[in-house]
Amino acid sequence: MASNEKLVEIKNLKQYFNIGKPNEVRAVDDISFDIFKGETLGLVGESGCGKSTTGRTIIRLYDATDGEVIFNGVDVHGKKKKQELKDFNRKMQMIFQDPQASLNPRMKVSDIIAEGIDIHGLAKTKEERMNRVVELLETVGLNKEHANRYPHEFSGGQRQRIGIARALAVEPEFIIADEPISALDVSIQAQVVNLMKKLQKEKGLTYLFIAHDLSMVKYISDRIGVMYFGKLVELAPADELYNNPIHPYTQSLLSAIPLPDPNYERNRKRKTYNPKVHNYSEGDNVQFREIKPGHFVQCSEKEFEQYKAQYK
Amino acid sequence: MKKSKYFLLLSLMLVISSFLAACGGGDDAGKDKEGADNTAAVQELKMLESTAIPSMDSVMAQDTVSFTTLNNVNEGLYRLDPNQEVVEGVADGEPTISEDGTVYTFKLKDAKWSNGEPVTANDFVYAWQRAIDPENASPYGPYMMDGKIKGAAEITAAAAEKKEYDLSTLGVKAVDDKTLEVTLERPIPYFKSLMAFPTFYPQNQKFVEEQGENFGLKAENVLYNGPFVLSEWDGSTDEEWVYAKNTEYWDADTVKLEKLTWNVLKESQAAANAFETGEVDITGKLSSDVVPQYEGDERLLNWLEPTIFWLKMNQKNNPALKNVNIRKAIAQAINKQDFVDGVLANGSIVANYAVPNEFVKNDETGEDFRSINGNELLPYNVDEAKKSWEAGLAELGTDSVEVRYLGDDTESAKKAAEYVKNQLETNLPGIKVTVESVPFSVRLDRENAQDYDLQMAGWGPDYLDPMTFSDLWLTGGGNNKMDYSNEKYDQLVKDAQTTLAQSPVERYEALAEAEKILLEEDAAIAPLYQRSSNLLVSEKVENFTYHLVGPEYSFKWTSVK
Amino acid sequence: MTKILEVNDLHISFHTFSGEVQAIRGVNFDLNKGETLAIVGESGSGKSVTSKAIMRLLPESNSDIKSGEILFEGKDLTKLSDKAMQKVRGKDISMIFQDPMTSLNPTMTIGKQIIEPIVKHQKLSKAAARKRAIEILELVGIANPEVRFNQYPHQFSGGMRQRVVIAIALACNPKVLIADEPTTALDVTIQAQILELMKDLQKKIDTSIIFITHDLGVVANVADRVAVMYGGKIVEIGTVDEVFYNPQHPYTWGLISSMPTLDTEDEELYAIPGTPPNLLHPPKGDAFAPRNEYAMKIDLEEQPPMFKVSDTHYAATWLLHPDAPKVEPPLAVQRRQRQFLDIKEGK
Amino acid sequence: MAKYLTQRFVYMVITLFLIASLTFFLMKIIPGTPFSNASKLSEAQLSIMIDKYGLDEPVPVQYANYLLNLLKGDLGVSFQFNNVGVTDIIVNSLGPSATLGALAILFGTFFGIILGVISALKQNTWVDYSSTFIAVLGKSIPSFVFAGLLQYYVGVKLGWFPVAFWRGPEYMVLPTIALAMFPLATASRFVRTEMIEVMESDYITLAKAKGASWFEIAFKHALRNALIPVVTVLGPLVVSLMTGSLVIEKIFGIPGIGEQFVKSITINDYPVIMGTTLLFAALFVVVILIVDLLYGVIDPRIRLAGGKK
Amino acid sequence: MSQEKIAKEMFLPAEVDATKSEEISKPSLNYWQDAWLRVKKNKGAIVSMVILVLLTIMALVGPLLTNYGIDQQNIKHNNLPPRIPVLEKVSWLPFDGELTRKNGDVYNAYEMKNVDNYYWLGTDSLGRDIFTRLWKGTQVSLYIAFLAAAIDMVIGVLYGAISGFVGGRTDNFMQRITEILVGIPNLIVVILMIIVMDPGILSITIALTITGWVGMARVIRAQVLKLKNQEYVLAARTLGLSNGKIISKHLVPNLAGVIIINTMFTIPNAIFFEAFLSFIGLGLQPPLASLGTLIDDGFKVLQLYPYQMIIPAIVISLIMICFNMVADGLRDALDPKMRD
Repeated sequence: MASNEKLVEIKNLKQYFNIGKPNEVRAVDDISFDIFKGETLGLVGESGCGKSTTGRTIIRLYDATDGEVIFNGVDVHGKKKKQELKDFNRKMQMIFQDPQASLNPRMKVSDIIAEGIDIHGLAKTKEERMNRVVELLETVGLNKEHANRYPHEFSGGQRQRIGIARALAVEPEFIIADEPISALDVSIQAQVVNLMKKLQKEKGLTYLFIAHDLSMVKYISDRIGVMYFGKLVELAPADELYNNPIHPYTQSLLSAIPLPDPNYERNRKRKTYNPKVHNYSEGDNVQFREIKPGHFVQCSEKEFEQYKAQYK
Repeated sequence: MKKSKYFLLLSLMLVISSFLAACGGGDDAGKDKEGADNTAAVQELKMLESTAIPSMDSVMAQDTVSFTTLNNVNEGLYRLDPNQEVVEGVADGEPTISEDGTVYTFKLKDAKWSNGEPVTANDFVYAWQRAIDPENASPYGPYMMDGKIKGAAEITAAAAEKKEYDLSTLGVKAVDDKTLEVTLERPIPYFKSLMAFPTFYPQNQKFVEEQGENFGLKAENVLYNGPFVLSEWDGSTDEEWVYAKNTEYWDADTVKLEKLTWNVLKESQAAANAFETGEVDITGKLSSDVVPQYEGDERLLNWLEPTIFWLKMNQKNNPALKNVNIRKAIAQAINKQDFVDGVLANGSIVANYAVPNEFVKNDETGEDFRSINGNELLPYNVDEAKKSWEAGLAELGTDSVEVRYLGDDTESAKKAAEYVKNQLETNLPGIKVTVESVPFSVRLDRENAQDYDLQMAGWGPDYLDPMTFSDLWLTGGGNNKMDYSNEKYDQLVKDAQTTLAQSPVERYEALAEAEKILLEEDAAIAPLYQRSSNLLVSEKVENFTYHLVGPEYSFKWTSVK
Repeated sequence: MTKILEVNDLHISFHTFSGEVQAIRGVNFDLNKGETLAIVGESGSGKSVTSKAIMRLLPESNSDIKSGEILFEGKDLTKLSDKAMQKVRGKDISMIFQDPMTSLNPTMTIGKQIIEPIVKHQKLSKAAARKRAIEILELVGIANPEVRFNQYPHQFSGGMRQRVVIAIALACNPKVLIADEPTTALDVTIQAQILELMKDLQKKIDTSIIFITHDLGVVANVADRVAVMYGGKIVEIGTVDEVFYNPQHPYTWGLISSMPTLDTEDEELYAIPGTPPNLLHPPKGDAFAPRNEYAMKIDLEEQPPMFKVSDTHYAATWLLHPDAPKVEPPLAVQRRQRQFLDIKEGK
Repeated sequence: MAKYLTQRFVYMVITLFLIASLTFFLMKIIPGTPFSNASKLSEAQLSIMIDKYGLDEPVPVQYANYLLNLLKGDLGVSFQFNNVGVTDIIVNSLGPSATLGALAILFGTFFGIILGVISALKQNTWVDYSSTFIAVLGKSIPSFVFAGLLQYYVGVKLGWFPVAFWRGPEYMVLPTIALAMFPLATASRFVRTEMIEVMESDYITLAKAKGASWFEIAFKHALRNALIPVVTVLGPLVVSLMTGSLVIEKIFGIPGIGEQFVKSITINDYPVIMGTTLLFAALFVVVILIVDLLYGVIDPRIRLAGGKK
Repeated sequence: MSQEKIAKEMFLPAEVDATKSEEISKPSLNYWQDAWLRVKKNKGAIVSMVILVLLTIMALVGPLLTNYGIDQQNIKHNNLPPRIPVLEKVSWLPFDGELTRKNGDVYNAYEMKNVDNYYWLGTDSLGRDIFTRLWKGTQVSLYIAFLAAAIDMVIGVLYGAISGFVGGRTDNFMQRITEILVGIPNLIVVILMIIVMDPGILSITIALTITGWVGMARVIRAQVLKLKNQEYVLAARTLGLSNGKIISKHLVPNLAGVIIINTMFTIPNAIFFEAFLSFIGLGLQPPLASLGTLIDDGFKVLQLYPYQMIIPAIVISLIMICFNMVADGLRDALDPKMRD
């Protein structure tokens, strides 16, 4: 399970779009966190908060506006040689949200899965390649009959598993899962989540699990980060976050989740969040601060003292 | 938000209302709908033309529509009558001609302009000087005058070299208000008929100068001295114009027709349709596609035009065409009879000659020019053609000849091209014809550059004399453009122009001899057919008058039954 | 309790490229006045089709109500003329759709869209309708309703739009409101607001709600009764406590235990294996049988009838047949059943 | 809005400048002479005429003069008509063409929209099939064939309408129908496709759920939304009308600009060709601008975006 | 209740293999096979396709079926109406060699001209066999159309793909160019180009394509913009696929449908435009024929010899209708929105 070895360090990452134009968007605005080897870090927040952008910037689908992503001690961004990039691509992979859109409709499942194998030359013969594909299919609970089919013949859950197989094909160390289950039916979500957990155990994978479904995130994650408008407002171990949410936004978010428990629901009280509550002024040094060991909150110095007192 | 919405609506409204305004403009034209089925007594007719009137300035006019209109609303010294005879116009009686035939003196009638001013000799001098004045760059002035009226060619040449020139050197002067004296370069037997041509019409100096830039632009910017006036004409883009009887005309009693409405309709089939529905009483000239529909129909009026179509064979580029046998072979290999009967089928006739049939008669004998040489010069004869072909090929030392065929891109010209190509390739083994159909202006351009081998071209006369055809083929002549040169030919034509000018019989014989040389000896051109004109004329129209040269129609004598 | 809506033995098919899809295969339920009935199920289970069938909004060209009746206040909606049905829609029964981004006409002002049903059904004058519309906008929590009235949908955020859709649906105080996944496209915090709003309004205008969703958390929050659909049929129906704490159908077990609660720890989630049935060729027996680890031979042969568990609780599984062996439900369900007993005792 | 319009205007000017230049140089490449009687003119006379029209100047000088005159709004003088300004020719012949074009686009789009709506609402019934048939026919039969048939059968045989000329409303009927067939067909196909798509959208379902009648749904809710994409083809449609009107004007003897254009091409009347080209281009860019603005009228979302700019 | 009759053994646990429900019963179909199945359901498109194939075959072999050459003239046999052996006996078919005069008289043109030959579709004013020329004309028209469509396709796809894929400033610049190009009425450019170039098939084709590709470029650009942000393209990029490979493996195959549909609509437009050019006199060089020139020729004698226009008009309309129907059918079949 989770170790103390840092696999990924994100330092002051910024991702702005339309820089300098009136419609400039600060999708990711100066966030820093670490991901430890073998852990699952959950990233939650409402749509548009920048959690997906964070994921995509880490894997270099976007060129970061500023900041560093250090993977295994090497900065991923900045100028890179082709081979370096290729190696990096092998070690870091992504699972996408939309099982419909994430598979090329014109390609056979075997070719989709083997794409990474081909790019990185992981199979020497055709036979080896096919064996590898079948192996991967079986890993995700499908079988070799499925290899010659096209994506549209599959259900959503099956497609998502194909997507996972594709990511696994290059034997990555780190997988960014960008809302991998939010487009799936409830009964299918569990299949995918179980599969991911199983794979993590077997292969020692590290996950960045991006989602807006908080109960599932809590279940799968070791630690959870909460994002709000491009900023990371709180980061803590999963239980700690749920039991002692500190940032008012986190509190509001947690209080809004309905759970499949009528009794709980009858008694749930929703908290609202208004950013004005902070009442930050110009000179306030709003920073990500560690309130308790492993529990970080975005706050000003004043708040920091206050929170610390409150959650002793 | 709201404001911009209304702004948009407003701009849309503007666009639409401008359309509607234009629509209203269109309505104006619909004033005269009565008359279509009125009784025959009403002296009104409707006729079609293929284009609008480009110019109502007789000096600047250069096309048949302009000439026709000028002919009906204005008048020169003489005009042509329904029998194509020259009859009096503004001139009072016959001119006095000097011994050597170079000085003509005309007496003028008491004719009036439509503004009431008299037509004077000075009006002629003014108009003719305007026509030759290089400032105006009149297209027809120098063409009609150079080499004919004394001093004309010198003025043009001086201007081209950017030298000084003096308009008063032109051989025309007003002896008094009613006497006009014209001095010619040399005797011209057909000079009187030339005076019916609109370029030689008078113009009222005061009026022209008053109007300045606007002269001839609209109905009100023109003065009339002819049988009609233009009562409605909105300028060169107006596709509907109306003649009304000119009560000031000296011979107004002869004129029956009160009103003639013209419309532009280019498509022949549409014209026939409009004729069928009674929207027009006379169509314009119909294309040959429509004519067969009216085979045997009394309303179809058909006459032979003095326009010949021939293949010009350019001797400049293609060595094969320098060979007379090859030229003969080409000229004789085309079955013209089949072409005029089958393809044209509009009354056009086979032409085995270079001067048209039913064109000019000898003033003395009254015989048609064609009666001298007949219609058998260089006729269709496959056997002869093949013989000449073999001989020609042998002389050239080859067994195949490639020629480029240049023609217009009109439908009928294309059809002729296809036919000629097929005939030549069928009858002359080893010939390959490449057809190049180009727009008219391009064809002229390439003719000038002599950039062709065979060229389908037609020639229509501007005055009633065989010379308008014969002088085409003089060595270095302006219209030769195919490097044809024969001293004998040149000499015969020169003689006809000079020494024989006053002896009609010998003159015609010389020209006929020249024609024989051109065709039988040299096969310089391959004549194909003489064109026929066809138009539909309602039964109620009486004395519809057409002409063979210059203006196409006269309505002075026309009436409604 | 009065029944306001009754659906009896509804069968609906779609005609597609590939053949006849039996989307609804005999659905029975009723709706009481003032209650909220939640219909849960995964996509393709037929929950949306059922709701659209009630409104008669299925595309005429390729859908076919094969049999069954939909009784609203005693009259069969399936037999109404188009005209008569138009009078029911919007006035007696109205509907909220899943995606607030697409369910408003982009080229019409918000105001016009709200006024439309008011003018149509309540025969109010334009001015009166406008007043009413502004009232409703205020009611659904839209600030500045006077200004908002003249704005277009694209000037509203997702949550605001859904409020507008609710305003349109409630404009004529309908007796039944069908909410088809009204919060699925919204973020959790907005979802919470909308759910509160709906519950609040339901109290105010005393309407009955059919709430269609696949989110069990939402169901637990809003429903009085719950119907679970699978493969075009209702497989279990009961009060919210009965279905959540004492589920009887193996599919319901699967659904409930496949969702982690906040105290689900490291144990593996219960996952229903396989994929949902293809209703182009529905299985002969119980549609769930191929994925059911408790399946019995009869499941493959014959469709189970509704077995009564309590007066309010029915489930369509052969496991409830007296001859069926007793089986152990998944752990999570067992935990819930213990909770159920506590609740009962607590009562 | 103002900024947007300015930007559009700059583009329009650039486009027109490019077209003007392109036409100018093309005219210089085109073989042939503008003097229709060139074969009769002596060389001395020809040189006088060339001098008069400034055709002997070096091409760059001619180009500069041309642009300079263009700036002054002077399009030059026609070769075919004596002393007649191109502007006058255009002004005089634009009326009938514009009227005919406007009528055809109104008639065509109006009936096209109706046809499209009906066939979308009655999808896959005989109504749909027959309107599809009409549309395909309208798109497939060349306008000149259609015009010829109309003229002969409706004009001559039936005698319902005048067969030619441009004198009043009854004269506009046949050419309008002939010209409107293509826009009608195009519009109806587009409206049909869009309507079918719009009719499946959520807000139409919501409108149904509100109890709106099919008529209200079709015309109050769906049509406007279906028209948004249709507006994009309006620009090309206007062009097709310009294309079509050349032929229609020729067949029906309408004194329009299309006929003028073709004629000036065949006789190399450079100033008229260039003037007309510029006019067509100007009309075209203006039409495109109008279409874009119409877009805003129909679709409030775009209006906002345009306003922001 | 029936449950009483149920045998006890029915309640024994059944052997259920849940993975079985993951099996896919349908035969495996790739995109094209699937599209083909859809097209097959569209009777209009299939019939149109068959007609188009037949027309294409006829365009190739038709001119060889008769004894007459394309340019073989026999003026004595000109303007003969259609006459076909056997069918001429069927009185209601127009293949009996009879013509109607303007006054309503019916006469047999073959008897009148003493012709024994059979001209299946009659002859034109130069006595050429229309059947032969019709198919030659179809051949030429199709050739022009296909060539124009092919050039459009190549330029349009390249331009659109580069513009969309590279994006940024390049895209902006290229878009400005197309905007200006769109601002030029293509009719004018086409006419001017035809005047400037030597007339002939090639110049007509080039003139047709000179602005025609813009439409294709716009569609392709829009598609590329959409596709390049599709998750499967992103996935390929995270796997380290090069841009070139992304284009060839992921973009091009997914653009194929759009390209085909667009091309299918370009072809009839090109045929139409060629016919239009013929009509205003900017068509091919004689004696070459296209459907446009044939119609134009026939139009002139419509009232006298209606068959001379009607026959090519039917063929051109048929081609147009069929291409439109096939294009419509393909659009429905290839459009992923239509998937059920």
